[in-house]
Order: sequence, then C-alpha cells, then structure tokens
Amino acid sequence: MDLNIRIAGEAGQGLVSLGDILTGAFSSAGLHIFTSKSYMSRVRGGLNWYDVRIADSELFALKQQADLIIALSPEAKEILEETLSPKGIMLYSGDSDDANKQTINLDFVKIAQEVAGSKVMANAVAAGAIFAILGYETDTLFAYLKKEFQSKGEEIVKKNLQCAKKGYEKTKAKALKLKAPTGTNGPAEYMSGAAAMSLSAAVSGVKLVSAYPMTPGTATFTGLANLADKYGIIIEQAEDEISAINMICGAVYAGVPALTTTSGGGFALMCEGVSLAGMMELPIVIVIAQRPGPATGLPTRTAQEDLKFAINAGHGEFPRAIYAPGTIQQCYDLTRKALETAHKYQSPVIILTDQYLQDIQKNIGKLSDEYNPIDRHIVKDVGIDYKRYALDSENNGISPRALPGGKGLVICDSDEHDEEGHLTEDFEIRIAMHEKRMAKIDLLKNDLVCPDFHGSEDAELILVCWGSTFGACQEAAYQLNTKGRKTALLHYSQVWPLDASAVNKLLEKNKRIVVVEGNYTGQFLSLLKEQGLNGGCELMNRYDGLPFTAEFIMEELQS
Amino acid sequence: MDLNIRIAGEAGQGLVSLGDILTGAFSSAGLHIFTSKSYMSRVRGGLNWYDVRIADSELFALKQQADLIIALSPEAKEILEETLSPKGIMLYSGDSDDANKQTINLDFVKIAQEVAGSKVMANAVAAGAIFAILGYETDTLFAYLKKEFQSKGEEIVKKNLQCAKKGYEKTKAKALKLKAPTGTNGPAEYMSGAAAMSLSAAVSGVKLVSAYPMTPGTATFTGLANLADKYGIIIEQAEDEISAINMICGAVYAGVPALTTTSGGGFALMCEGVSLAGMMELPIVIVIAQRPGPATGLPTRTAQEDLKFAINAGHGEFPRAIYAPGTIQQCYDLTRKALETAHKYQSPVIILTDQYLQDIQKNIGKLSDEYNPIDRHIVKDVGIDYKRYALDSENNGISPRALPGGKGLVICDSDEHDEEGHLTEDFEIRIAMHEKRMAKIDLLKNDLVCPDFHGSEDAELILVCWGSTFGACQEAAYQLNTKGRKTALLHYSQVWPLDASAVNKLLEKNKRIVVVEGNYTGQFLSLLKEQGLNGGCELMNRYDGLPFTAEFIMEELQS
Amino acid sequence: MKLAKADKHPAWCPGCGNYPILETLKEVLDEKRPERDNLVLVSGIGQAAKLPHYVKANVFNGLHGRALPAATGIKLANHELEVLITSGDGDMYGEGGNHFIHAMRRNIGVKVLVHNNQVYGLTKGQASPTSDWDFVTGIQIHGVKTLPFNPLALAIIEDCSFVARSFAGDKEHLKQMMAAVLDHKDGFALLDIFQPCVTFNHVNTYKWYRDRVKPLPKNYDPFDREAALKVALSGGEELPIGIIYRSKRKSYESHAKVLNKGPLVNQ
Amino acid sequence: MKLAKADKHPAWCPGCGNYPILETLKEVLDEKRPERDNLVLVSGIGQAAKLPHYVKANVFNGLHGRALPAATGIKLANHELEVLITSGDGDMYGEGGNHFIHAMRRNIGVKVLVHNNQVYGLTKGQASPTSDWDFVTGIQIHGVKTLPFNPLALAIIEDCSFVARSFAGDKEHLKQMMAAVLDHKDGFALLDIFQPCVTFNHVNTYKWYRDRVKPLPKNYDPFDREAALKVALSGGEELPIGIIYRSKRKSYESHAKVLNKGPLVNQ
Ligand SMILES: Cc1ncc(C[n+]2csc(CCOP(=O)(O)OP(=O)(O)O)c2C)c(N)n1
Ligand SMILES: Cc1ncc(C[n+]2csc(CCOP(=O)(O)OP(=O)(O)O)c2C)c(N)n1
Ligand code: SF4
Ligand code: SF4
Ligand SMILES: [Mg+2]
Ligand SMILES: [Mg+2]
Repeated sequence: MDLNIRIAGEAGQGLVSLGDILTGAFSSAGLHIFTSKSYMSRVRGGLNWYDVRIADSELFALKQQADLIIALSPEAKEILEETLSPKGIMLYSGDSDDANKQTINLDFVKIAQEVAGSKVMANAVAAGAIFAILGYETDTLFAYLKKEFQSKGEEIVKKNLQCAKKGYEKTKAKALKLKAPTGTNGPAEYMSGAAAMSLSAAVSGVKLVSAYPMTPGTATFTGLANLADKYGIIIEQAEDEISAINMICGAVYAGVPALTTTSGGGFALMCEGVSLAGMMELPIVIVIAQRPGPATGLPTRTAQEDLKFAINAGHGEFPRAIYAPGTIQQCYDLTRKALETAHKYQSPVIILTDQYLQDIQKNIGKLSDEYNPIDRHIVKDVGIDYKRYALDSENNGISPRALPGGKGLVICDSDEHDEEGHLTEDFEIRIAMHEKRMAKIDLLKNDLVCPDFHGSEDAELILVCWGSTFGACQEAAYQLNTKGRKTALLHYSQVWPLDASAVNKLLEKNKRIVVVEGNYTGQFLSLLKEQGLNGGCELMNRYDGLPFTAEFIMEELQS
Repeated sequence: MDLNIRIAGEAGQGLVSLGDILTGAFSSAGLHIFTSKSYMSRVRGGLNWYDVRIADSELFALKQQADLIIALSPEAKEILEETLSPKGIMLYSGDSDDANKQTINLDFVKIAQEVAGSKVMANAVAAGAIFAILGYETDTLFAYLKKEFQSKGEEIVKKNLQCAKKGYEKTKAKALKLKAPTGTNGPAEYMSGAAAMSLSAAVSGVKLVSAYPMTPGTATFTGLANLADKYGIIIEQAEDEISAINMICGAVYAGVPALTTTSGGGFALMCEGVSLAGMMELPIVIVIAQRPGPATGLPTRTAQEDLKFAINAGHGEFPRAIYAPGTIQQCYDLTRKALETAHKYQSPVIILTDQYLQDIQKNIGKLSDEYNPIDRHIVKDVGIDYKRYALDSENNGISPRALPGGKGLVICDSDEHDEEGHLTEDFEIRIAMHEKRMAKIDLLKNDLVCPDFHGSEDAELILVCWGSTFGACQEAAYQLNTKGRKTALLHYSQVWPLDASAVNKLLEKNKRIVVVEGNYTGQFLSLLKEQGLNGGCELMNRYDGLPFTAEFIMEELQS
Repeated sequence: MKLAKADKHPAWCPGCGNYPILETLKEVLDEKRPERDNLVLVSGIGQAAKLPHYVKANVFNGLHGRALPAATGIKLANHELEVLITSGDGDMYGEGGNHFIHAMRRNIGVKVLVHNNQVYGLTKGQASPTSDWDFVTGIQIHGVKTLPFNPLALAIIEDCSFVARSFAGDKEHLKQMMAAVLDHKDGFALLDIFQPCVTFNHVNTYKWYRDRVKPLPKNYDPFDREAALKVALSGGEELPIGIIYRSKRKSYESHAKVLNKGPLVNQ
Repeated sequence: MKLAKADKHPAWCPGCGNYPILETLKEVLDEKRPERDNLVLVSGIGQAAKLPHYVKANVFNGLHGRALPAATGIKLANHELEVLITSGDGDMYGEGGNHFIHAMRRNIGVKVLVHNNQVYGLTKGQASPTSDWDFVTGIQIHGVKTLPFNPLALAIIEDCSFVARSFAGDKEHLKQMMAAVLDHKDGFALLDIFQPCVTFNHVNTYKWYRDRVKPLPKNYDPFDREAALKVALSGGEELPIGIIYRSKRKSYESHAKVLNKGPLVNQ
C-alpha cells in the first residue's frame, strides 16, 4: 500500500524543509519513499508543492492525487483541493472556517511561537501533526529530529521535539486519520537525480566543471560544488554558456575529464562549441536538464522537448552519443557511461535529463562514493613524430590521443586538418578526415545501451518511452497488469544513436505500441520512423510542463 | 554547344577581375553564361579559380572539366592540369618550357608592362588572348572594356584596348584554337545568387539587416549594403551573431521587416534567438549560407550539411518554414516568399543557401528592382483592450499583430504568457498558447512550395534533390536522357515542413529514386523517412566541399 | 489544474530592493510620461527583468542577457519610441557583457536601469559579476575570487553619454536619477542601482549600502572624464552616487542618414 | 583533386604586419623557450589566429572569439603549461568581448597577443571594434559611426596584471614587449600590437602608425593606475607604446586550493 503526502504553499514558507524532514524520517523508518518537487519561477510567493510518497514496497513515480495535503497558504488549499483523493485529508495551517469535515486546521506558526517562541519551528509542529494523522508513533520522528538538529545544540533539539510533540498531540485528538503503510525493508539512503549524477561524475574523475546557472541544470552544478573539495574538482562559473563549453573543450584537450550543465536555452548557446568538440574530437560531456520551451517558456517545469535539438545541434556533421536516464540509479550509471563513451570515442556526449528527474528523490540504497576514475584512453610518452589525427590507427580507426606537456606536440584545429592537426584545405585529406570521424557512428552503434524491456513477452500493449518517463510508465504498466490488461514497457536510456529494431520486433508480433513522451510533436516517435520503424505506433504526449503519472497514462489510454 | 573557361591562380592575382571582364563581355554578346567561384580561405596565395562557362543555350551548372584554363601561377597549371578536357588548351601566364602542344605561354604582366607601362592591365591582355583562342572578333570585348573603364578616363580606356589588342594578336598567331559557341539570345543581365537574394529582400521591404560577417553569408550582407541607400535600409554590423538575431527580433517587434545573414557557425550562436522568435511569434528571416563543417571546417567551400540542424535548432518546439532555392531566380523569388511567410504566420523563417549558390552567376535577364513591399499583416489603430496573443482570432487562429506606438500596448514575453502577453505559469494557459503556436505547422503545410518535377512522366530514374544541387541534377538528367536513359528530376525548394507524398507517388510507380545531396549522412533522405517514405531510395552524396556537377553524378550512377 | 490565481502577484520577496525601484519608476513615469503609447520597456531574464510586467507600457521581455540588442533593434526600427531597459547585474554585465560594451560604443539611444544586487537572484544565489571578493555561495564555496566588474568605469572609458548610480534605499535620490535618465536626450544612458537582495545577499544589505553611499558634491562636474573615472574607481568604504559622467556625443540614430526621413517603420 | 600543394604556405599577404609579429615571436621563443613541450598556443579564427600553425608548439586553434575560455580551461587543467593566445581585434574584442572582460576579472594566467589591424582581415575588410571613426568599408558604406573600442583602458580599469602595446613595424620594441610578456609570472597579460593590414586597411598604414607611435618615457611607472589610464585614453596624434600598466594581483590559479596539489591533470 502507498500514500501520497503533498506539502504546498508559497515559496519561502519553508515547505522544502518540512518535506526534507518527512523524507528523512520516513526513510530512516524503513519506508519506501519517492519525492518530487513542483515549483514556480520565483523566490517568494506563488504556489509550490513537495510530494512525499510512502509505501511498503518500491515506488517508481509520483502520483497526481494526494492523500494528505498540508496547505501552508489559502491558495494552496484552494487550488490543490481538486487533487485531494476522495478520502484524503487537508491539513491547513490557518484558521479557515471551512465546514469540510476532511479538513484539519492547525496554525503551525502560532503553535511554534507559543511552544518555542520561534516561527522557524513550525515545521516540527507540522511534522508531528502529520505523524499523528498517519497513526505513526513519534519515536522515528523524534530520533530523526535529534540527529538533524544535534549540531545546533541541545536547546534547539529540545524545542523542536516540544513542537513536534505539540503538533502530534493536538492532531491526535482529532478524529481524522489515514491508514498508512508501515516501514519494511526500504533502504535509509535516498538521493535525487541531480545528486546521483553529481556523485557519479565526481567518482568517475571529473576534474573541471564549468557552467552558467540555469534551472533545472543548476542542481547538478551545485551538487558538484558540494563534492568539489572531497574529490578535488574545480568549479568554474563561466560568464556565459559559450564560455562554459569552450572552457571544458580546453580542459579536456589538456587532459582532465570535464563537463558542463545547462538547460535548453543555455545549450542553444553551446551549439557551436559542440561542433568544435566534434571536429577536434574532444571528449566533453554536456548535461541538459530539460524544461518546457520555447525560449524562457516555463523555467521551473519539466519537458522532453530538446531531444531532436540535442541530436542535431551544431553545424556540420559529427557523431555523438546521447543518454537519457530514467531512474536515479541510471543517473548514476549513465553519467559514468557518458564520460567513458566520450573518452573512448573522443566525441561529445550529451546526457538528457529534466526538471522532474533532477528533483525526484528515492531511497535506492547507498551509491558508491569511492573514487574510481574512468579510463581516459590516453597514450603516454609519445615521440616528436606524434600525430594527433593519425589516420591509420589500429584502435578501430580512432587516433591515439596524447596530452600537451610531452615531447609530442598536440595540435588541434577547428578547421579541417591534416594528420598532425594543422589547417588544411586539401579535398582528399578532407574526405579522409571526415570519413574517419563519421566512422565512429558505427562504433557507437555497436556500443549501445539497449532498451530495457519490463514485463512479460505475451503483453499486448507496450508502452515505449525514453528518459524520465520510465517511472510513470512502469507504474501504469503495473496497474494495467493488475487490472488484467497485459502490458509491458520498453524503455530507452540511450536515445542516440538509435536502433529501432527492438520496437520493430514488437511490431512484428502485432503488439499495440504507444510511445509516451513529454513533447508536442512526438520527437522520439519521429526518430523511430527515421530509423526504419516498420509499422504504426500511437503517440501519447504531454506538454503542459507537468510530469507524467500513472493516472495520466491510464486516463489517456482510456480516451 | 558549350565551353568552360577556368581562370586560376593565387588570391590577389586579379583573377576575379579577369573573370568579371569575360562574364560581362560574353553576356553582352548574347552568349549564355554560367560562372562559379572556387577559393581558399586566405586573402593572398593559394589556388583559386573562376569558371566562366558559355553556351548557345541556357546553362544550369558548372562543369568539372575545363576546355580552356588560364593559369596565372605555376601551381594553378600543375594542380588543375588534370581538370583540362582532352582537347583543351592551357593558357599559361609565364614562361614554362613545357613541351605540351596544348599549352600557350603568354606573360600577361610583362606584355601589359610593355604596352601600357602598368601591370594592372594584364587582365586586358589575357582577355584579348582568350578571345583569340575562342576565335571571336574583338568588337564585343572592346565595347565592353570601353564601357567598363569609361569612368576612369580616355587614357585608361585606350591603354586597356591596346593591351587587349596585343594579347589578341599575339595569341591569334598561334595555332591553338577552340571551337566556341556563338551568341544568340542570352540576356545581357546576369546576377549571382547572393545578389538576387539581396535585391529581393530590398524590394520586398526589408528595412534592417543586422549581421556579423561570415563567409559565405557575407555576400548577401554586402549585397544589401550596396542597396541600402537606394531602398532605405539600415545595415548594422553586430558585435556577434547573438546580437544580430536579437536585434532583428527587436526590429520586427517594432514593425520593420528584418533579416540576418550568416553561415553554420554563426547560426549555431543564434539558436536561442530562433527559439525566442518562435515563442514571441516574431517574423524574422535568417539566411544560412552553408559551408562544410563541423566547426570552422572548410570555410570557403560548399555543403548541404545544416539542414537537420536548421529544422531542429532552438530549444523547445515551435513551427518554422525553411526554403532552399536551387537557382538564381529562386533566390529572388523565395527570399520574398520567406519574408511573406514569416509575416503571414508570425514565425521565424530560414533560407538555406550555400557557398556555391551564393557565388554562381547566370544571365537570367533583369529581375525587377521596383520597390514592392510585402504585406506585413499588421493591424492598425487597435484600442486599449488589445491583446497581442488573443486566442480566439478568426484569422486561422493567428493572433492579430499590432505595433508599439499606438493606444494598444504590445506586450511580448519569452516566458509562456497569457493573451495580453504577460508572463504566466498557469498550466491551462500554457496548453492553449502552445497549441495555438503549434497549430501553425498545419497552416504552413497547406502553404508549401511544392517540389518541381522536371522531365517526363515515364522516366525510370528520378533524381531527388533540394536546394543548390538543382542545376547539376538538371544537367545530368538532360545528358542521361540524351543517352537514352529516361531520367527526371524532383527538386524541393521548400524543405520544411516536408511532404514526402511526391516521392511516395513516384515510388508507387516503381521508379528508381536517387536522393542527391551534399552531406555525409543523407539528411534529406532521413527526413523523407521520418515523414513517411513508403519505399527504398538510394543516396548519392558528396562531402569534400566541392559542388555537384553533372559529370560527378553520371560517374556515381555508373559505379 | 489552474495556477492562474497563484500567478498574479509580483514575484519578488517582501523587502526586496526591487519594490522601491518599481514604485519610484512608476511615480516618475506618472509625472513625466503620462502617455505610454511610445514607451517600450525591454528586459532580459532575472528578478529585475520581470519589472516591465508591472508597469503600464509596451513590453519586450526577451532572453537572458539580450535586452540590449533587442532594444537596439527596436530603437533603430522606430526611433520615436522611448526604449527603457530594466536588467540585473547578471543579465547586463554577465551574459550580456559583450552587448554592453558595444551598445555604448554605438551610443544608441536607449536607457538602461540595472538593478545591481551583486548576486543572481532568480537562480537562487550564485555570484554575479559585481559580487564582492570572497562572497560565499553554493557554487563559490570558498568565496568569489574574481575582481568585481565596474560598469561605471567601463561606461566612462567608452564615453557613454550618461552614467549614473543610485540606491534603492534612497527613494529621493533614485527618483532624481530616474528623472534625469528620462530627461536625457541623445544616446545611451546607464543608471546602475544598488538593490539589496534580502534573500540571497546577506553581505550587501540595506544597512551596508546606507553606510557607504554618498551623494556627489553639489559642484561636481560630470563632464570631467578624469574626475569621473576617479569617482567610478573609488570603492571600499565610500560609494559615490549621482550623475557621475556625461558626454556630448550624438546618438547612433542621429548618424544614420536613412532615419532623416523619419522612423524606419513608417518608410 | 589534391590542393595540398597550394595549401602549405603561410596564408598572409606579402607585406602584412603579421609577418614581423611571427618572426619576432619565433626569435623570442627561440631565446626564451627553446623547449616547447609545455607551450600551448591558443587562437580563435582570423588571420592572426592562423599564427599558431607556423610556430613549433602545442596548438589549440578553436572557434572565432573563443580563444580565452579555451585557454582558461587549458590553464586550469594544467597550470604548468604556458598558455599563449594569438588573436585579432575582431576575434578578441568583437566576438570575444565578453570573455575578454571576464578573463581579466579572473586574472587567469594566460598571455594574449592581439594583432590589432583595426579591420576584419580574413572576412575581407569589414570594420572591427577598433576601426577608426568614419572608416569606410563594403558594409560601413558611410563610414564607421561607433567609437573605437579601447582595450587598454578596459584592461587597466579591470586591474589587469600586465598591459602593453607595441607596433609590428618596430621589431625592436615588439621583441622587448614579447620578452616582457614571457617573463610575466602571475596572471593575465595583454599585449595589443598595431598590425598594418596592407590589403584592407588603407588608413592605418605602416606610415600612419610610425608617425604616431611613441615609446613611453624611461621613467614611466606602470604601477600608477591613474597615469596608465591617461596614457591609454590618449589618442589622436600620439599613440604611446610600451608597458602601460602592471598590477600586483595574484593569478586566479593561485587562489584555487585544489591546485595546491599540483596540476589537475595529474591528480
Ligand atoms: C541563456 C540563459 N542562461 C541562464 C539563464 C538562467 N538565469 C535566469 S536569470 C539568471 C541570473 C539572474 O541574475 P541577475 O541578472 O543579476 O538578475 P536578478 O535575478 O539578480 O535580478 C540566470 C542565470 C537563462 N534564463 N538563460
Ligand atoms: C562564429 C563565427 N562568426 C564569424 C566568423 C567569420 N570570421 C572569421 S575571422 C573573422 C574576423 C577576423 O577579424 P580579426 O579577428 O580582426 O582577425 P584578422 O583577420 O583581422 O586578423 C570573422 C568575422 C567565424 N569564423 N565564426
Ligand atoms: S531573491 Fe533577492 S532580488 Fe529576488 S526578489 Fe528576492 S530579494 Fe529580490
Ligand atoms: S588581409 Fe590584411 S591582415 Fe590579412 S594577411 Fe592580408 S594584409 Fe595581413
Ligand atoms: Mg542580480
Ligand atoms: Mg583584425
């Protein structure tokens, strides 16, 4: 069983702290948790919410409806009421004279003031109240609060506990309760998509991160800044995105793994630099955290609109690989893979994530934080006859990469160049160099992360998806199966190069195929067509800025 | 009959002036001409050439082989020898003791010095020599030189004529001659692709051109600068391409038709601005003159590598139209069409040209230079209740566009916005606005420039091409037909939105279809697939930086 | 789900320095520009860049960092429009730095208000080009190690036609400066405004600025470039505010022959 | 067809000011840097930017305008490399203007030679940011109507650690300046070099420069910022050359704790 708690209010009302307390307390209690954030593009006011979903078994996605809404502002109450499940409870931090039996009024701030003489502890009051509604004992909450506030001193701990207790008691006295799951084997460690990506980059040996802040990419940038001292990383805030990408081009030329993080608008400014990396054969990695466009669009929402842009970005032709993780674990695994691919094939590599995936958290257990740098595929101690772009390499045609600083000079040019790296305008060398570069497309195709098939072979309906929609599709498939409708899932976590054969095999077996993606035009579906799709697929899309949920998918399938 | 003259030498040796003299003299004599330029990325030295092809009937493309090569440098002679047709003549400006009977040595510079005491008139000597080899009388040449140098005074005219005469006489004395076509009905007026585009933009009412120099886009920028005073245009050299595109966004917001010119690398920097125009619904026009990439690539060569980039450039999703003229006439016609489409649908529009098409010249007769501004589709005298993004417009759902300066305030935002234009984060408005914008895709599809079919219905082989490859394909088809192989041509001059049905109809009739394009990956072919191609097509491509020729196509078809 | 209700209030924190800037601007506009037909507010992206939505005027709220080129295009297309930019320190001096250099070289007739809070507000607190040395943020974890950018000094060496500084905490002064900006006739006008960000900048607070800002002396001559440079380069414990520099350059538009015939948009 | 033969010669016009710059640089490098293992020449795109191909060194010839960020990345990745940029006035001050501002704010330890020919050479003669007022080109048909950009003044107000100017027509002076650049230890060094473009700039010729350049007096103190600004802002009939400004700022790299352990690339 599972239960969805939605904390909602204005930016600046402290709802993130409350959500973090719940997430920490629940996961330390062995509950499975899944959290997500929904916020507006402002620092104060508006309406944000933080969902903490809990269950006694693994969770994959957020839910549209909430069973418990903690409304910190009148607007939160009013606007989100429609998302409350039929038997759900509204816990309102105020004095509404709402006749609705489902509502509990509890002025957290006032209580905190009374109990502890401070507004800041309203969150502890609320947490206590929530524990009461869910019928939990207070011990895990208290233990968590103790641990969290320990560093701030005895007094603060004590006051927080008093507040939580007050919230708990006041609420317990009321009749409204929810049946809540109990903790079992959920791991205590949880992580966000952005944090998993940052950790992976750090342990994989990224040494320079240059970026310009842009939501929702900044979460990864900040995540890496947090790890900078531990892993020895230079964090450089560039003056603009053009600088960021050219800086990492310089850095990888000199030998250190480097990456940049951005969102669609920032990436738009990087296109020329991506092309440079293609020409110079530089192993850069770019994280694009998608949000709805065009232009500034909805800067704090989620989307999957930049797929075809990422595939085609940059003038001229050159190979690239693009990964699109679907889970926190994949954020971790594919970041490493992206760095490895970039270095193995001396190519730019892109990771496509989005606001939803950046911000969700799940307790997936401990991800290794041990430093374990990737193989940079560097040749050492080359002689003075070294040629950066040697054409006759035995290594699959990939020219050996040496670093500047040794006897062999390393010469790289954005113009077409000869084997040494010097500018040339000769047609025959052009052809040879271009073919050498483009041949990497086939190497990349032989090294694809294959799409994952989840479900049974005899499923009739297959949801095909890519990137962050995995979780919602997985949950929808599970629910459909429960209802007797045999459904499976095919999830692509590498989206370029793209191999349509897995879908084609399903089409041959006459499956009904629905491609689920977060854009208007059905970009992934059109790529499948380009890559030789041999039958018809349906498109299910969403472009309002909100993430897919199982409920949304089920409804769409019905209509 | 036709004949190809190739003037070759180092940059700075004056070969462009010589080519211009020949072009002018031949076209004023009623010959059909077709010229093209091939040059390296340097101001001096290297090896450049200028082809002037002449015929007694219309010409469509350049030729690989030359019948007469005028070599101004030893390297020109040595390197281009292989391109001389079997019975061709090499006219060498120097004293080679080459035993080759096909070579005429004539030191233009020395002769000019002797005759006129000036090196600059070497071109007149060469022109005279060429006229002699071709067996032409000198009158048209003399008449042309008189007209050209008139403004420089009697003395200069006289000396030029003397030089031409000397060149003519010295060469006439030699045995080597070529059979040349005679002038018939070729129009005297000739024009380059870039000039046709510039003229069209000027007469169509473009009022602001903001660009950053980049070969081969600069030709259009300079062309417009030449017309600026006559048509009242502001020519603004921006500090970078980002500025250029944002400037034209501002200019069209304020009401004047505006465009920018660039090449792939500059366009890469404009992607964010394209997305802005998509969001704000601004009628901007971008000319991309393609050259081989990636990165700096071969900056003075030709390619068709930026098609998919242009289609997908910019984050988020929004409609756009892309034209790709194939002839000088289409450069003229489609520039106007591009401006019209942009204004009719309030969308960014791209014109894809390339180095080859920018530089070729052909005598196509006089293009109208009469000022005839396009309809800007502006609503006037709106009231204070004006809404820039009204949703309920009767005009196909396109919101009426007013200009700032009147009672109705014009509010435009790069964020998602409401009908008035103000920033909003509301999901329902987002959906309505996004659907309104995206609905223009269908309007654009209903307003396509259909591909041109050239040839007979019963052709077995169809060459499918887009943009500047038209001429070479046309000539190849003609030659194949002459040889009895029934061949036709399908040429797309609008490449987005793309309708594959014309190709599909041909596939249904079991035609053999070969897609001819100037890139490695077969971009147009892959777009056809994406758009529902229902059968197999072959790909013939070229990516060495040189334009297609009929010879190349014939050879490839054989292999 | 309809968010429209939560969508309507100004998107700034209570106490933010942007509020007095907005109020003052409205006052000045009410006095000097009761008619708004020809007024266009242009902005990029950032907290400051949201201001145009709260004023009755034509609006072009474009891309982060790109207010200047858009404004230049607007001014060239119709030089009878009054073009006023509101921008942040990141927007104008960071992402938009190159346009800042070159728009002043042109002396294009646009008026620029920079809400200089020495931090990236909208993206939640990273350093901006004007952040102080050692300013600590979530990205600059050991503090900023770049020299703060000096927009005024750059404007002066570029012979910008109007260069001033004010402070959001001194409404009187701010109003004077804004009025002077509106009165400025020919060419580029820059008004850099110290704007406390109460949420992300806990160093450069209202108090911090109040302790340091110092109006220029009455007899100060803004046409003296050397003196102006000295003022602009002075820093530390005293931050002069006022009209620091003026030059008599003619505007870019006035050099464009085509515009003699009137606004391009009417031609 | 093989063009390789026509491909090998330096791609400059006879008489171009780039030749003496190249020769002098080679001489200075031969004297001061006989070993080239740790020398990286970085450039963008333009005539000047081709120079690295003619010198024995590691080369990163990147994108137009982007030499500085690439060089910054290289220096941060391996600060034992000596990073030397050759760039044009368009490359560095036009397309690259924003990086120019911010690299100097960092005081990143790279050395920049700008071949300032006051024109766009490679693209055949458009105005550059340093072109003189009224300079006529195929684009600026009525002459340039923007104020020339003053890179030295900007560098000085940014407290750049080394700011100098020289002239391609005075090899002796140029050599001294280049030697000083190579000797400069900590932080950003800018050497702006007047470089006659014999093909597209018929205003600022060898003679024009020769008539105007004037070495700084022997007793000139480059550490005096006010004096330096005066020199940088002086123009017209006298163009001072020499080391105009120096500051004692520490390099950006030296503030990065991570680099205490040695070059990043070896960590
Ligand atoms: C191309 C691009 N890069 C990054 C961003 C993200 N972004 C939005 S506002 C901003 C900085 C805001 O700082 P500032 O300009 O100082 O304005 P403030 O919010 O402090 O008023 C950034 C980096 C963006 N919108 N577009
Ligand atoms: C993004 C981009 N825009 C434009 C160009 C075209 N381009 C090449 S060099 C150049 C300017 C050269 O001028 P400058 O930097 O002064 O160098 P010079 O040739 O005068 O030495 C331009 C505009 C380019 N290569 N890339
Ligand atoms: S974050 Fe700072 S600048 Fe933004 S609204 Fe809040 S106080 Fe103002
Ligand atoms: S064009 Fe000018 S800068 Fe370029 S090589 Fe020729 S003289 Fe030198
Ligand atoms: Mg700011
Ligand atoms: Mg130059």
